[in-house]
Amino acid sequence: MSYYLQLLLNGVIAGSVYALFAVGLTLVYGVFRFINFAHAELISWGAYLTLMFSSPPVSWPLCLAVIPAVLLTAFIGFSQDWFIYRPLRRGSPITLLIASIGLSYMLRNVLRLIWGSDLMTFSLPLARGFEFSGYYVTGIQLLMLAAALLFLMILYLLLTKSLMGKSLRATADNLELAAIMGVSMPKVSAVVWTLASVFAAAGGILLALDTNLEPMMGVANLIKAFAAVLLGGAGNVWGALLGGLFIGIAENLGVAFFSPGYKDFVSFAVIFLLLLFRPRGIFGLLTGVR
Amino acid sequence: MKKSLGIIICVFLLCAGPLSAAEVKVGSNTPLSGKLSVYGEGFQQAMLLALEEVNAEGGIKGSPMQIVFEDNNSTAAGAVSAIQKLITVDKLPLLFGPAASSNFLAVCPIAQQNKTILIAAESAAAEISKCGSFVFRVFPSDALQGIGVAELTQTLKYDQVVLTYINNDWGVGLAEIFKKKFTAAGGKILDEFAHDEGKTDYRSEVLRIRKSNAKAVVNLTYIKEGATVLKQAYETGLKVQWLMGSASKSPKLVELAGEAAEGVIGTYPTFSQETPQYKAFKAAWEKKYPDKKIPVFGEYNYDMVKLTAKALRMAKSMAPEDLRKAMIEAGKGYMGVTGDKTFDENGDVGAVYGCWTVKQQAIQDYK
Amino acid sequence: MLRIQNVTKAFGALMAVHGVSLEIGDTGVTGLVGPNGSGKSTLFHLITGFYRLDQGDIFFGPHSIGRLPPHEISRLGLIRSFQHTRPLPFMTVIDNLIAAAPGQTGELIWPLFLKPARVRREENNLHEKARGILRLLDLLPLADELAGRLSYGQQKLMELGRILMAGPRMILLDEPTAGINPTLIRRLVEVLHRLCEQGIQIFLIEHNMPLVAKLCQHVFVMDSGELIFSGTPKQAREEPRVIEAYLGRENHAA
Amino acid sequence: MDYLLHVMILALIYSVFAMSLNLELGYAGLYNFGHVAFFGIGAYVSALLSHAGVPVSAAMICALAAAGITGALLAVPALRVSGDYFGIATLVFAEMFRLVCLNERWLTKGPMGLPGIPRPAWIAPGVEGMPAYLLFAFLAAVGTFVFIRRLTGSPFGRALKVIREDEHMAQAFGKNILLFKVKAIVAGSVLAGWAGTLWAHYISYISPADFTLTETILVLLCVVLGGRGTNWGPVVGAIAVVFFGEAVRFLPIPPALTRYVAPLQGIIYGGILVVIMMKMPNGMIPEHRRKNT
Repeated sequence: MSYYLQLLLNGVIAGSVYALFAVGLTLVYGVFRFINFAHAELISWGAYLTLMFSSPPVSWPLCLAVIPAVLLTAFIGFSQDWFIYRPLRRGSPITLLIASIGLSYMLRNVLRLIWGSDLMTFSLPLARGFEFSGYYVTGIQLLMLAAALLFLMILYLLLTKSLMGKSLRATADNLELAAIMGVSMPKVSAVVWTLASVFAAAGGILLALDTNLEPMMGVANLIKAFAAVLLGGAGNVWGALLGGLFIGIAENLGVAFFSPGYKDFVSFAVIFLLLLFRPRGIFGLLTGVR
Repeated sequence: MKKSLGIIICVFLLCAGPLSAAEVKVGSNTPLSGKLSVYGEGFQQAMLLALEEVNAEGGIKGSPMQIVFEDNNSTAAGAVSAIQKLITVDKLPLLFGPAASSNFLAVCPIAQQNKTILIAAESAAAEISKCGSFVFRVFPSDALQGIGVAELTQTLKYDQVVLTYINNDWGVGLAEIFKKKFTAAGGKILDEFAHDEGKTDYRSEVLRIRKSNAKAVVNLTYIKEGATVLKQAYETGLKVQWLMGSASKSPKLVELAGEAAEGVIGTYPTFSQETPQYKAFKAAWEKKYPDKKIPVFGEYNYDMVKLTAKALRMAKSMAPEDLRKAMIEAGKGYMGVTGDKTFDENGDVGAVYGCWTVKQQAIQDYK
Repeated sequence: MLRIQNVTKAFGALMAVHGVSLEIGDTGVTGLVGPNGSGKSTLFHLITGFYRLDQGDIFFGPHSIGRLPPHEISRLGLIRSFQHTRPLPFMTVIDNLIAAAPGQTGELIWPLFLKPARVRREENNLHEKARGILRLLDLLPLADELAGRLSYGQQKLMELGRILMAGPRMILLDEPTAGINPTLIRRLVEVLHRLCEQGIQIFLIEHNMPLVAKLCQHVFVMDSGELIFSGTPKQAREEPRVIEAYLGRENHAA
Repeated sequence: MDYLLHVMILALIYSVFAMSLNLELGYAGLYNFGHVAFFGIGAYVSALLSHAGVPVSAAMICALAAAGITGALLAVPALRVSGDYFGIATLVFAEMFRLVCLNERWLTKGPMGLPGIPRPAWIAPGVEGMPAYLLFAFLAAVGTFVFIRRLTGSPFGRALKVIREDEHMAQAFGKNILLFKVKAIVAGSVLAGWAGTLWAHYISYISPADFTLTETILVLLCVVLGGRGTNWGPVVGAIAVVFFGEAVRFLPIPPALTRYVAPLQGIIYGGILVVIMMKMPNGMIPEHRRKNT
């Protein structure tokens, strides 16, 4: 029994990282209705920039290095929108998708140009996990879980309590209508991109702390993050969290029953089935004919 | 529009055209992008180091040697495109092959049919031996290593192990040979599973190892995956003897896994680090790339280029048959950084299998 | 011809249509009126299968259509329009019409390759038929224009043409005259009369009361999801409940 | 010029692949992000059967059938969801297919892949066979083009476009949209399988690594770049993508910078994609440039 509980615990923690990636995606998807492939690159850039500020010649302590790294990532996210997505917004979502793929290529290769393709690490001292009556959790894992919860909590409050959050949700409901109602689009998109970048960077930094850095680190997690978005219902922040957790738990529990070579298969199969039986996501609503 | 088109065409002609007779060119089909690029960069640096030395020694019969690098995207299709380009556009008679065995297997019939020499510095699959007379490799076949790991496991008196391997051509190929040899000798495999390439979270796999209560785990994997597994096993306090293969023998593993890598034992096609060749190589490397550790298989790539240069100097002409003979001739008794490079009838080299271990955060020979 | 029996549809707590029963014979043009939000369009969606019934049943001729998907209902000859125009803007007007024709052999993959002559013949016939309809609608000069370039009124007419291409026995029109100019309304009325003469039944939602009075032999009035009146337009104008439904709503709004 | 032949064969195979995706994406408006699965099924079935001793031509036909049947089996449940959800369902399906190929080693040899896939009997193996294979691929591409043009220029294609533009309208006019979409997917899958067999017998080696999301993105690119919803679009797009992908090899990068070659190529590749999408959002051959305008 404890075996399964430990698997569950692993799943929850893995899922909370997917959720951090998914939240940014779901905001962008909710408001602009396209899949931002370059979101993966915000994840890696967040991690690499932190590495840059925490290693020579800057050599700031990690908690300080995070600040400029996240700011710069937000700047990248914001310029993505300003220079590329905004001019394309009137086009079809597929055009935006391809443009974001191109952008993803560019950003990833700039990263490789600067830091190379080799693995990097923050070289933190190695720590044994904490043991709670037979269950193991590491500090960083706890940090990941806490960060995911904290960030989502803040986001939730921001979305429901502030005026900005309300206009953001209005935009997610209906872009044109929101524009007519006097929601300032530049403002909304600035907020969306800032939030998306901050979440991506935070997720990337945590992931890098837990394991290591490489240029593909973002892309490797993108499909699952996006599946979490759809599972939760587009634009739904709590949905993204639950979707992420769901995928994390499914794939880790799957290890008990299948070959770990099928680890991804389990999570994909769950996504597939869930899509068929809850076609609009866990929280999605069906819309009627107009 | 027309003007810019003209410029583009000119540019293409310029860079495709200048086959200046003054240079001796060979090609390299290297994974510079895609999932193997983590390794490809190191291979390339080792090759460039060797190249620099060759040219410092006067090049090939007075002309400088040059390597034309083609990226293969780490895919079979990319490797095929790259080799077609190297053979027919650059018209190079001698090529260094792609890294992964699967990619190598995709291109070797093309080289064989074009009578182009193809040399592998790190592709280990046993099947490569069957590729043909124009295919050589300076790296020993997996068949030898699988047996090596099984023997190591038995000498250490572990007759019950968990076997896990990276789910790619290298891991699966090696695992199968290991399993055959190990079970034939009476060993028992408690649990066997593949783990995915490129994941960041292997905690559940580690848990499965823990559940089997094995004392030893044979983990045939790459650096990144290996480091992550070791680290995450360490975090949960799992105490087992890790037995690993050659692909994870890298200072990078120790750098990434830290203390968790302590005590790992692995096999690898060995070569003495006491030879003058190795010491010279190490010194040269540290001089050229002061802040870079020697990459995995870097020594083989270095040897490959040096040996090729020797063969080119010996060759009567650049005709395929002459080059092939020169390769065999150059290999005979050639002592490189990685030992004896005498080719057998399959174009394979033999190997001495040694063991490595991690002690005090450094990779050492295990005795 | 169309018989609706005790049809009910709810969206959550909102009763959009509640226990509506009505019957339309071969009476020509029938109107469906009622204040906004009274459930008229929902009833149309229910009849044509776009919404699923909660309760009750609908019969078209001898067929029970209450549980059929929209395309099967359409194939029985019950064709509808939508409240807003829905042209296929990147197709020409004539293609818009031809696409609406039912039972085209060329829409099946095998005959497309095995019986090309038949497909070609059918296409030619459809082309002729479409031109005929466009002539009737006075749209023939615009046949090769992209549908997106037509005015709103012309698009409405084209949509009527599209419905005619489908070979209807009964037409459901959702506010056919909304937003078009009087000249085009006159043309539309003309066409509707012609269709009645050909024996095609018309059932329409309309807010323009004088037009309803002029056009319809019979009207049904709905309010808050329920049918409150059935009779001639003249009777409807005198019926207190109908007046109350309209005025009450207006007072409330004011 | 074997290299040129090789690039041309690749371009032709990709045109077939792109045309098949265009049938779904361009004409039926179905965002199939798992199209590579059918390419893979075609390749694997054809390769496995010909390894088992079935004549290559028969193996190819079986492969097409297998791709078509799988397409139908996927389409019926996956069409319950629409738009991006359909996209993600198909994407996930393709990954599941790849993982099965990777893990069922008794059948597919897993990551080791299947080497030595034979060519049709009348084409010589290896380099000598390249002109003949080029001809074969050319005929295959022309055949596919003619087939698709007939399909899309017909009432069937017209109905697909109606469905793409307005599903409710199509239903109101008696079109069984589910059936039409299933047919489009089956036809698209068969043709993708066709491209897959052409690929497998040409490259002569396949492994699960050939059928990843990257491949789907590449073919998506061919379609969108060329112009979705047009007959020539995917062909032009495929040729452009393949030739461009090869052309970056010839960029004049000084030897001193060889370490930077791959990232630089990647940056240029990505940059050009972005620029093209910004300047020509509907592709090189936009669909809605009709007569009388």
